[in-house]
Amino acid sequence: MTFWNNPINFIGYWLNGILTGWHLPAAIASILLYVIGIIVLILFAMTLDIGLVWVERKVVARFQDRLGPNRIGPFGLIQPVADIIKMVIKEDITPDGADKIIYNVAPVLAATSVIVLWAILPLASTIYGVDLNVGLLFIVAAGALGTLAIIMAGWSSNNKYALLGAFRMVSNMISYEIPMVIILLIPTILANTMSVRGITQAQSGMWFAILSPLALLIFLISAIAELGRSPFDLNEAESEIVAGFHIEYTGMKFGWFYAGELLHAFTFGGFIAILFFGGYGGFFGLEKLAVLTWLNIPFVQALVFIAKATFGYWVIMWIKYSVPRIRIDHMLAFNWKFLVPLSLVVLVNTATLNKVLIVLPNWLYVLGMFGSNIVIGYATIEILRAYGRKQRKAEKIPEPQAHTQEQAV
Amino acid sequence: MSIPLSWYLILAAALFCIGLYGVLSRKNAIAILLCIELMLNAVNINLVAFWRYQNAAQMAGQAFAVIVFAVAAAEVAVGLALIISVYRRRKTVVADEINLMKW
Amino acid sequence: MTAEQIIFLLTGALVLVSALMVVTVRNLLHAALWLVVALFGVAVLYAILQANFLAVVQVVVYIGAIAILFIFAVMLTRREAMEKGRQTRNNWWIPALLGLTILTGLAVLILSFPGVQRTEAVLPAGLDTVQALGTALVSPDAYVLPFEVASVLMLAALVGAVYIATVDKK
Amino acid sequence: MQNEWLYIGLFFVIGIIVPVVPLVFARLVAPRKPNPVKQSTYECGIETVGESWVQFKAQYYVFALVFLVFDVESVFLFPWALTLKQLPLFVVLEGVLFIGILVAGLVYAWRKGMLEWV
Repeated sequence: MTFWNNPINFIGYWLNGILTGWHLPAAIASILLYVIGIIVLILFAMTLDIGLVWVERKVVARFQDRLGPNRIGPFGLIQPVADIIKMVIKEDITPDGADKIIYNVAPVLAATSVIVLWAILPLASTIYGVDLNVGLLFIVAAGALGTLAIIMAGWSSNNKYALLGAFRMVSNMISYEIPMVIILLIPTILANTMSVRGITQAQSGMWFAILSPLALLIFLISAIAELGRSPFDLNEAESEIVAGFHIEYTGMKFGWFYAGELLHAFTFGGFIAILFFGGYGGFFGLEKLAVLTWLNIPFVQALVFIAKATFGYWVIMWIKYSVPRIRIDHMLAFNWKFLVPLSLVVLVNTATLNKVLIVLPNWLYVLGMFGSNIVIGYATIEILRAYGRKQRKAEKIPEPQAHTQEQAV
Repeated sequence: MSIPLSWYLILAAALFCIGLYGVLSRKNAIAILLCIELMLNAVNINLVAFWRYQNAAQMAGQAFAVIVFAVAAAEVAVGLALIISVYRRRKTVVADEINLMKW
Repeated sequence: MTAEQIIFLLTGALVLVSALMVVTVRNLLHAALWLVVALFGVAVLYAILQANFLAVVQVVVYIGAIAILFIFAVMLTRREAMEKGRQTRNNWWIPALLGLTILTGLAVLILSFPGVQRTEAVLPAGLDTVQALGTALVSPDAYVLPFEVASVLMLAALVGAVYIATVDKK
Repeated sequence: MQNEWLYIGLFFVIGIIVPVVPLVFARLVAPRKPNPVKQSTYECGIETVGESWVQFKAQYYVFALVFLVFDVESVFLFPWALTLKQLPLFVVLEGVLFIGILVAGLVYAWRKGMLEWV
């Protein structure tokens, strides 16, 4: 074992040697090692979070044809630090009639529910917190704590807008949790495990994004809704209820809601990478070639993972800044009447075909899985099209015409 | 591996009795449902503890606990729907005031 | 006393204290949140018992769904006046006495039961408890019938609850 | 106890401490000059009328109800999904039956108009 192929255990053994050299009992030494590892991991996540503030502001500026932060430091890189200093030294206002304990617990719980996700996030084959055999449900469980934090914040602020925002946000989050949980079953079936690391390893030959592209699409949509980002951001709809559940929060308490949301978005980018794009691995067997064995070095894997997660995060940002907000009735109808039935169809399809086609040669299996998803997707679009036609006929709206060249001119 | 089984059983019994006290003493119908959840959880602790201390390869205890989850969810869904329905008509959720069928 | 026992005692105390808060606090929303704490403590107990699946399902189902439903119901039926007065019946001491009696009786029974000194069974190495649970739930000679009946039960609950809500709308 | 849950527990505790530290620090350095106007409820500058307790649509509750049923059922499918590889095709049919019953509930709620936001 060298530093390069197993850095965590290498450092762990080294530190363990030092600690036991001080005549600490073995149990206390190992707990101390856990604590050190956790603190390093969380501080890494927090540093990343600070970076994300800059990335988010810079990217939204580019989407809106602005420059974004550019005064403090080169390219405005020091801006997030200035933001944090500002938030820490701001006066912390607690509104009258607020339920003080719940009001103060809510932002901490919101941040914690995101931070704990990093416990199961595998950064590389040998760099991960813990390999839980119920990892996927752990993601959902952490999301449940986040929902609770939002309802606590909305209720305790003693503000109509906050309560309304919390109600909207919670009904949004719980509705979209259903397609998400159903879609999480698909990597479970394909990899035959719920462990996040096992799912990554199962994709070393073939990404699940290819075996089930529809699942990826549904997961992306429900992840965005779960994050409460635009187009599903009616929980904070500035034009209607000002900022939703965190309207009364100031200073660092608001900061934790904001930082939690950014880190949550990035973490979900990471989970999209893990569940559908092979996480730190998934090189289609290329890493076995002699010239490419460096892909197995943990630090390279971690970089690959961060790159994939950043791509997922970028897609989420891209959608956030390009699509307008959806009305709540449309949003709920879209979920219950479209996403839930579709995800159930995809689930049944995957469960059956995975059992039937597994006897075939590998390329036929992949082709069958991919093809069935395409067929389902096409059928869905056709059904929607027929339904739209029927609706237009009922309401006597003319059929939309494709613009020809002459009309455009 | 050093927690005696009795600790779990005593804890579950205490939780059950607290829930029982709540069910019998609270006025609000929603609070009564909350206390029923406590009692169901006490049962589940017992089931899982027996699973762990009997024969861990035999999943009976966990399977029972899963069924209890389903029962708890069904009970909450119907119970709260009834309470809200009653509240809309009679503007009360106090169990003593819902006495239409009392004689 | 081992570390495990200390963790168990702390969790047990947390569960019991928050359960007592559930049955005694006046504000119903606080009661619901204390219930969340108690349920989280129970999830920790499941984790100590190595029932991984149940530990996360406890959080997902109880905290993520049932507690949210309770909080919604509390918010829909709340009236200021209801939280002013006593939240318990006048003869609250009868249930308290009953509870204490039952607890004493159960404790005596439990401590006289010969099996309580049993130590934890060994988990067979390499046994994935979630997979084993799945096999138990779908094998025809195990619990496939309860599994399917549970789904019918949920269907009945959904239909019943939806029916109550729709009848009310008219 | 397994080490993995010990790790998660420690992670949870430290995950609580990390957000608390800046809040405590902010409490020490930030000014505290409360006054009634500053602490009043913010509603875009308009005086607050009545308590924050406005009547909510019961529809929020109905969606939570449908969610509860679906959440419990879909969580139960996870153990089933883990057995597909080892057990015969028959098991897939059991799961499909389970999902079919779930869909019946969805169809009922749909037909009853409970999925409409009115």
